[in-house]
Amino acid sequence: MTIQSIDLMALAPTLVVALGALVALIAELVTRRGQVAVGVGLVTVAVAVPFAVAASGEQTLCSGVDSACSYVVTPLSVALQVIVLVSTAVVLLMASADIADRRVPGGEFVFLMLCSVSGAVLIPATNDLVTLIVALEVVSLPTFALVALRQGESRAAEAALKAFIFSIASVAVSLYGIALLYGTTGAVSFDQLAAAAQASDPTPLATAGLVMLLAVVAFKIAAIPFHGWAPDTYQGATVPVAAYLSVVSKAAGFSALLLITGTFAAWSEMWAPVVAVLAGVTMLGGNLVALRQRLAVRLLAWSSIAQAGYIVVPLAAVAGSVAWGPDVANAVVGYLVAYAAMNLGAFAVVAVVARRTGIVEWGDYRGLARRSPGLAVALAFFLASLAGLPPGLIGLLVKVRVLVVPVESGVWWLAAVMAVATVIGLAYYLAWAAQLFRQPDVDERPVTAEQATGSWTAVVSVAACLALTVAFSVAPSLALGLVDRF
Amino acid sequence: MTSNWLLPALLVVPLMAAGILLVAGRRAERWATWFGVGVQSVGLLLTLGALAEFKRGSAGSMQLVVEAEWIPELLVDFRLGVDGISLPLVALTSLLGWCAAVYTVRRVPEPGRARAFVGLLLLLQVGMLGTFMALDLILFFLFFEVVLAPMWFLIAFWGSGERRRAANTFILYTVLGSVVMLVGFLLVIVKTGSADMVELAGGLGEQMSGGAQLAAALLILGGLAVKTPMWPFHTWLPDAHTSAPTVGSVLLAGVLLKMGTYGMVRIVVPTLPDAMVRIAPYLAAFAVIGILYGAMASYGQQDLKRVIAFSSVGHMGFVLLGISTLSVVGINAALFGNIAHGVITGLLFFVVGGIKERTGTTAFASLPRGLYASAPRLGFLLGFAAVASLGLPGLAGFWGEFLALVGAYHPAVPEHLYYRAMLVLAAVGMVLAAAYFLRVLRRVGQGPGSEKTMDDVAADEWLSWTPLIALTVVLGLVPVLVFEVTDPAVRMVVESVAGALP
Amino acid sequence: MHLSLPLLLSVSLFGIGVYGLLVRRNAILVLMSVELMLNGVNVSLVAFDVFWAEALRAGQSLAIFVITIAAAEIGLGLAILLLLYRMRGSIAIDEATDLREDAA
Amino acid sequence: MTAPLVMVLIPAVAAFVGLLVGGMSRAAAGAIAVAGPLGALVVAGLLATEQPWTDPIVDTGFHGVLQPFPAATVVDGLAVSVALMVSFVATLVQIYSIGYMKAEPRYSSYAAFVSLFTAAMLAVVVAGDLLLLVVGWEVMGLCSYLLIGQNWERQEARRAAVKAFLVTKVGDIGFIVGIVVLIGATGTTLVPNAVQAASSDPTVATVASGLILLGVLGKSAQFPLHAWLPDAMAGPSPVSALIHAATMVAAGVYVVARFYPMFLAAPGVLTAMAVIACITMLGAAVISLVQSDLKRVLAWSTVSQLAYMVAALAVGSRDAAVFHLLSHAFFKALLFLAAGAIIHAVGSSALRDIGGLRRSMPVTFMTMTIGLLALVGVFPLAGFFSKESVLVAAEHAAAGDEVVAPWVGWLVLVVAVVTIAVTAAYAVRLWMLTWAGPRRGNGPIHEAPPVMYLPLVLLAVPTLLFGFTALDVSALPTWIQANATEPLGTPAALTPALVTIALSVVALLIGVGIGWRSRLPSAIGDGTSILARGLGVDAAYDWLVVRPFLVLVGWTTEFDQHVIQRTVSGVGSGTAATGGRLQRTQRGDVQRYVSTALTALIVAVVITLVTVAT
Repeated sequence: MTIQSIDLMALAPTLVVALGALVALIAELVTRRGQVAVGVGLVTVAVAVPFAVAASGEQTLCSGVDSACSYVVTPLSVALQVIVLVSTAVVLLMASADIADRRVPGGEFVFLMLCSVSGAVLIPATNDLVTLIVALEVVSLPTFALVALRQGESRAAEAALKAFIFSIASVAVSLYGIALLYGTTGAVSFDQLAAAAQASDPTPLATAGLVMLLAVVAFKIAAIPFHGWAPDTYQGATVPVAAYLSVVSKAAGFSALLLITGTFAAWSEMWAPVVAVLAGVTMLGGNLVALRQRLAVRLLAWSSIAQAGYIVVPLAAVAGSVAWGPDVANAVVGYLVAYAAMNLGAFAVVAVVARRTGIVEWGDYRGLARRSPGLAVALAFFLASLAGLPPGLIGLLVKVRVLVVPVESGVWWLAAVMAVATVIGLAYYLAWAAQLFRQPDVDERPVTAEQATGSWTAVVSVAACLALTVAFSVAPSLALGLVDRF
Repeated sequence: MTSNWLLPALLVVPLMAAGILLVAGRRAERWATWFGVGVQSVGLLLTLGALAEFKRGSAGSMQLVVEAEWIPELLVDFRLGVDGISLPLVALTSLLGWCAAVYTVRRVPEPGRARAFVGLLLLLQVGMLGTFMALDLILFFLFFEVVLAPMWFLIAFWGSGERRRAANTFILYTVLGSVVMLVGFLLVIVKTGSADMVELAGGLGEQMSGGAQLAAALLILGGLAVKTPMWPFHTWLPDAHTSAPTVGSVLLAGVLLKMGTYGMVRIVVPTLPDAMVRIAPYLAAFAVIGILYGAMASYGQQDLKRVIAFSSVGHMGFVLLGISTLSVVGINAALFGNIAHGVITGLLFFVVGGIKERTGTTAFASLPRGLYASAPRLGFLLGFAAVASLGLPGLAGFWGEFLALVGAYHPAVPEHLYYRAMLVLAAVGMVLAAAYFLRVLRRVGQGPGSEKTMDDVAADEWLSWTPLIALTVVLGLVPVLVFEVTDPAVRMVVESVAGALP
Repeated sequence: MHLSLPLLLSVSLFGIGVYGLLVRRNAILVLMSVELMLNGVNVSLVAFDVFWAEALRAGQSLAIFVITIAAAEIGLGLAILLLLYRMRGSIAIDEATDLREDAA
Repeated sequence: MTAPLVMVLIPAVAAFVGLLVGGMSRAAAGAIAVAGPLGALVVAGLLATEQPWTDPIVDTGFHGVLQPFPAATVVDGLAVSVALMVSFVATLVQIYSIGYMKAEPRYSSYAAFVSLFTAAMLAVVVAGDLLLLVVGWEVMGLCSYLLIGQNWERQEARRAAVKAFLVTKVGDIGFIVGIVVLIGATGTTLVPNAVQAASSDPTVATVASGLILLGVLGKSAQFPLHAWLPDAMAGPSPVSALIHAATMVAAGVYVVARFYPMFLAAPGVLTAMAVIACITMLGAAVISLVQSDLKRVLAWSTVSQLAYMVAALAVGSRDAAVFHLLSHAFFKALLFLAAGAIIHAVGSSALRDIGGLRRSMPVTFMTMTIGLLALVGVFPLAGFFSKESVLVAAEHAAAGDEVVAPWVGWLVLVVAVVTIAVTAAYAVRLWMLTWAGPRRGNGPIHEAPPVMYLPLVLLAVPTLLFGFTALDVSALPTWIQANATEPLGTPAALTPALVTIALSVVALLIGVGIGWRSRLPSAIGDGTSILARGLGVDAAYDWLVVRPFLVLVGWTTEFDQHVIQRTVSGVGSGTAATGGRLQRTQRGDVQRYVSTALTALIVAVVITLVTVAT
C-alpha cells in the first residue's frame, strides 16, 4: 500500500485560502472589528495568486495504481484560478462597506466567502469526477449561508432557500449522471474517461449520464432552464454577494464545464447540440426578460444570465472542422475575464449607489451624472462594455472572439441567435446608460449623507474594475491571451 | 512613406480633445465650442497635409500607411492607410466636421451642455475618420461601431420630436446590420486566414469557394445596406433625420451614409468578385427601386427634414446603381456621388436647420410661406441647395447621377439590356426628384410673401456654409478634382473584378 | 445477483425523491426527499463498483463522499429553514414567494 | 480659354456680379445687366469677322467621360449666326427691361437670371462637347423656371413655373438618356465625332435621335409636351420675348440642326417629326384664333411657328429651318416686346381691356404692325422669305428627292399652306382688336418710354431687311453652311419658288377674310371654351400623369408609413411582449422552477438519445 505523496506546493492556492478563512474568523473574534477580517481576506488573496501562478505544470494526489492524478495544474486552470482570486478581492472591497456598518457580520462573511473561494480555486485543477463534485459542493454551500447572512431581511432567507433547493436538486441529478458514467465506463478519472470516450461511441446510458452531469454546471452558470433561482437570489442577497454569485460561482461553473467538455471531447457531436441549445435559449431568454426589468439588481441578474449564454457559445459551436481545443478554451476564458471585470464594475457601482441613496430601480438613476459624475461615467462605461458598444471596446472584442468559433464551424443559427441577442441586449443597456445623463427630474431624490466609514473601499472597487476594463480595452490581448501568459 | 504620423494624428487629436472635455470641469462650458473649432481646424490642416502628401500618380496604392500589431488572437493589426477611394471621403469628413464645429459655436441646440455636445462630435469624428482609414476588417468594424454611441446620444439628448424612439430605432437597426456584417467579415477571415483588406483585395479573396463568397457577400452587403440605406432597410433614416439636431443630421447624412457605400467599394467588390458579379443585377434593381421609392415617398412627406431624408435614399440609390455596374465609369460615378451628396445634403440640412431656428418648425403645416421675401439670402441658399440636390448639370449633384447612367449603359456584368432598362427607370427618378424639390421651393420659398420678419443668414452661418457652397460649384464645374484621385484606385478595383467576369 | 436489481432499486428511490422534492409543501420533507435521491445514487454507485471491481474501487469512495455531502447539505439546509421559520413563522415552500417577477 | 468660351463667360460673370452687387443700386444693376449680353454680342461679332472658320473644333484633347470640365467648343456658320441672334435679342431685352421693370423690387435677381440664361443659351450654341451641351440645356430650363416664377406672389406664376420646369424635365429624361446612349455607343463626348459615328450605325442613330427628339419636343414646346408654353406667359413680357419666343424654344431646333447627319440617318424619326410638326402647326394656330389674352395669342402663335421649323427639319432642309429660326426670333421678339409695351401702358393683357390704341401709342403701333406682317409672311418682310424657304423644302421633299417619303413632303406642304391662312386670320384679329375700333378700358394711355420703344425699332430693322440676305447663294446659305463640321451638299439658294408664292398668297387672302369677320369684340370669348383651353390637353395631362403620380405617392407614403414602419416597430414591441411572457414563468415558487428545469433536462436527454441513436 503506497502512501500517497502529496505535493503541497501544487495545492498551495487552495490551502492558503482555506487557512486565510480561519485566520479571518479568529481575527474578527479577537479584534471585534469586521474591517480586519476584510484585510486578512485581501492579504490571503494577495498571497494565493503568486502561489497559483508558481504551481503551473505541477500535479499531485496521484494514485499509485495507474498514476492518474486528481489534481493537475495546467495554464488554463491557473488562468481560471487567477480570475477567481482577483474577483474575490474586488468583492471583498465591495463588501467592506456593508461589514463596516454592521449590516453583515464581518468575520463570518469573510470566512464563508474564503471557504467558497477555496473550492472555486480547487475546481479548475481537478482531474476526476469525485474531486469535481466535492469542490462544486464546497463552492456552493457557503454561498447559500452568505446569501442568508443579511441581518433583519426576511427575503434573504427566502433567497437562500431557493438557491439551496435548486442546488441540492441539480447536484443530486449530476451525481446520478456520474453514477451512470461510472457504470458504463468504470472510471472516474478524466484521463481514463477521455480514453473510454475515444475508444467507443457513447452508449445510451453514457449519453444520459453526461447530459445529467451538465445539470449542476447549468445550475452554477445559471443557464436557462436552470436559472430560476438566480434573479430572486440576487435580489434577496446583499449586492456584493450577488456580485460574488454572478462572477466567482459562475467562473467555477465554467471551469467545470470546460473540464467536462474537455474530457468528453471525443463525444462532441453528442453534447455539442445540447450545449448549443442551452447557449441559444440562455442568450435570447436572458436578454428578452431583462428588457422588462425595473430593479437594478434583477436587471443585472438577467443580464449576467444572458452573458453566460455568450460565454458558452464557443463550446456550443464545437462541430465539423472545429474540435474542442486550446483555441475554444481561450475564447471562453477571454470572454470570462472581460465579463468578470465589466460585471463586477456594474455591481460595484450599483452597490455604492444603493448604499448612498437607497435607489433600487434603475429608472431612478436619472441624472446621476449631475450628482456623482465619476460613478455615472464608470457605470456608463461598464454598460457599454456589457452591450459590446464602443467605447466599451473589450466587450465588443470578446464578442467578436466568441463569434469566430460558430462562424468557423458553420453553426450558422447560433451566430444568428447571438447577433439578435446582442441587439436586444443593447436596448436595455442603452436605456439605463441614457438615464444617467438625463436631466434630473424636479423632485431631486435627497442624497443621504455619505456613510463615512468604509465607503472609500467601495469606490476603490469601482476604480479597480474601471482600471481593469479600460486596460483590457486598450490592450485586449491581456484578456484574450490570458491563458498563454501562464 | 515619410510622414506616416499624419493619419494616426488625425485620429488621436480629436480623441484626446474629447478626453479633455470629459475631464474638464463645469467652467469648460464657456470655451468648449471654441475648443471644438480649434481641434477641428487642426484636423482640417492635417487633412490638407495628407492631401498634399498624397501622390496622385500612385493613387491606386495605399499611402501614408501606418502599421502596428494590436490583437494577435483576432488577427487584428492597427493598420491605417489612404488611397484614391478613401482620401476624398476623409477630406469630406474633416470639412463637414469643421463646418459643424463652426456652426455650433453660438448655436448649441437645446438643452445646451456644450461640453458634452462638442465632446460627442469629436468622438463621432474619430469614428468616421477611422472607418475610412482602417485597412483591417475588424478595425473597420470597430470604427464602424464607434460612431453609433455618440450619434445615439446626439439624437436622444439634443434632438427634437420623439427623439428617444428615433434614436433607439437608429442604433438598434444599425447595430443589427453591423453585427450581420461582422459575421460576414469573420467568414472571410476564417476562410482566407487574413483580415488585411489590401491582401484580400489583391486576390486572396478570390480563392474562397463560390458558395462561401456568396454567403460572405450577402452578409456584408446586408449590413452595409442598412447603413447606406438601401431600400427596404431605410425606415430608420427619416425618423433619425427628423429628430436629430441640425449638426447631427448634417454629419449623419453627410458622412455616416457614405460608410455603407465605401465599405462596398473597398471590401465587397474587390474581395468577393465572383459573388459580386452574381449579386450586381439584384443590387441594381434595389438601387433603382430606392431611387423611385425615395422620390415618391419624399413627394408625399409633410415635413421638410423628412423630404430631404427620403431624397438621400434616392441619391444613395444612384450611388448603388453606379457600384452595381462594376465598371470604371460606374464606380467612379458612385464615389463622386458620395462626395457630392455629402456636400449638398450637408448644406441642405444646415439651411433647413437655419429655417427651423428662425421659424421653430420644419412641418409644412406650420411653416410660414414666402421665405424668399422674409429672408432673401436664406431663401436663395435653400433654392441653390435644392437645385443642386435635384442634379442640375453644372453643380456637383449632376456628375454622380449622369455618369452612373453612362456606367449603366456599359456595365461590366453581362446583363446589358437589363441595365439599360434600369438606366431609363433611374432617369425617370431624376424628374421625380425635380418634382419634390420644386414642391418644397414653392411651398416654403414662394407664396404670398410676408414682410421681412426673420433675420437673414448670420456671419457665423456664412462662415460655416461657404465651403460647402463653394465646393458644390467647384465640383460641379471641375469634377476632375475628384476623378483624378479616384480613377486609378477604381481601375485597380475593377481589375480585381475582371477576373470573375465571364 | 444480476446488476439490474440494485439499479432498479436506485432508480425507484431516485424517482420517489424527485416526486417528494417537487410536491411536498413542508421544507423539511423536501430535504428528506433529496436525501432519498442521494441514497438512490449511493445504491447505484455501490452496485456499479461491485460490477467493475476495479483497483481504485472509485464507486465506493464516491459513495462515502456522497454521504458526507448529504450531511453537509442537510446541516446547512436546516440552518436556512430555521432562519426562514424565525423570519416568516412557517416553512411552507410555496409561501416563500416574496421574491418574484412583478410581471405587469 | 477660346473665344467662344469667353463669349459664354461674359454674361455668366455679369450674372454673378449682378447678383452680388445688384442690391446696391438699380443703375449699377441695369448697367451690368446690359453689359453681359452686349459683351457676348461684341465677341460674337469678332467671331463673325474671321468668316471661314478654319478649324471649327477647339477641344481639350481629353475625351472619355472623366475629363476636366468639358470645354470643347464648335465655331461654324450655324453656331455664329445663332449666337449673334441670341446675344442681339438678349441685349435688346435687357435694355427694354430697364424700362419695363422699373417698379420691380427684385430687379437685380431678374437681370442676373436673364444674363445667366444668355450664357446658358450661348453654351448650348457653341457646345462642342455633349456634357457642355447638357449643362447649358438644363441651366436654360432652370432660368426659365426662375424667370417665369419672377413674381411668385401670384398663384398662377408659381404654378406656371413648376409646370414649365417639370414638362421640360419630362422631355429632358429622353434628352439625357439619348446623350447617354450616344456617349455609350460612340465612346466619345465630342459632338462632331459622336454625330459622325452615330450616323454610320442606323440603330444607334434611330434610338439616339428618337430620344433626343423627346427633349426637343419638351424644350421647343411641340405636341404633346407643348402645354407649358402658354402658361409660361405668366412671366414678365421681356422674359416671354427672350426665352419663350426667340431663344430657348429655338434651342431644340438648333440641337437637331447640330445633330442633323444623325437625324438624316434615321428617316423614321424624321417622319414622326413631320407628323408631330403638322399637328402642332395647325392645332396651335387654330387655338390661337380663339384666345382672349394678348400674350396667349402670341404664345400659341410661337408654338405654331416652331412647328414650321421642325417641319423644315423633317423634310430634310436644315438651312430653311435655321433661316426661319433666325427670322422668327426677330419678329416674334418684336411682337412680344410690343405686347409688353401695351401691357405696361394699359395694365392688363386681356384683349377686353385693350382697343383703339392706334393714336396713343404710334411707335408701338408701327413696329407691331411690321411684326404681324412678318408673322403672316407678307413680301418683302423676313417672315415671307423664311416661310417660303420652308414651303420650297417641303415641295422638294414632295417631289421625292429627299431622304423622307414623298407623302411626308405633301403633308407638310398642305398643312403649311392651310396654317398660313389661319395665321393670317389670328394676326388680323389681333391687329384689329388691339389697334382698330373704339377705345376699350379707361385711363390715359401714352407711348412707352424711349428705353422701351428703341429696342422695338432696332428689332424692326432685321424684320424688314433680313429676308433679302437669303436671295443670293453667297450670303446666308453659305454663311450657315460655312465649313460646318458636317457638310450637307452644296448650299442651295433659299430663293422662294413661284408656285409656293402663289399658294401662300391665296391662303393669305382667305385668312385675312376670316380675321376681318372675327374682329368684333363679341368674338373675343372669355377663354373658357375647350378650344381656348388648348383642346383639353391639360386635362388629359392631369388624368394621365399628375393624378396617377399622386396616387402612387399616396401608396408609397402609406406603404412606408404602415407596412415597413409597422414591421420594424412591431418587431420591437414583439420582443418586449415575448420578454413579458417569459417573465410570467418566474412567479417565485422555487419548486415550479425546479420542475421546469428537470422536465427540460429529461427532454434534453431523450432528444440527445434519439439524435445519437440515428
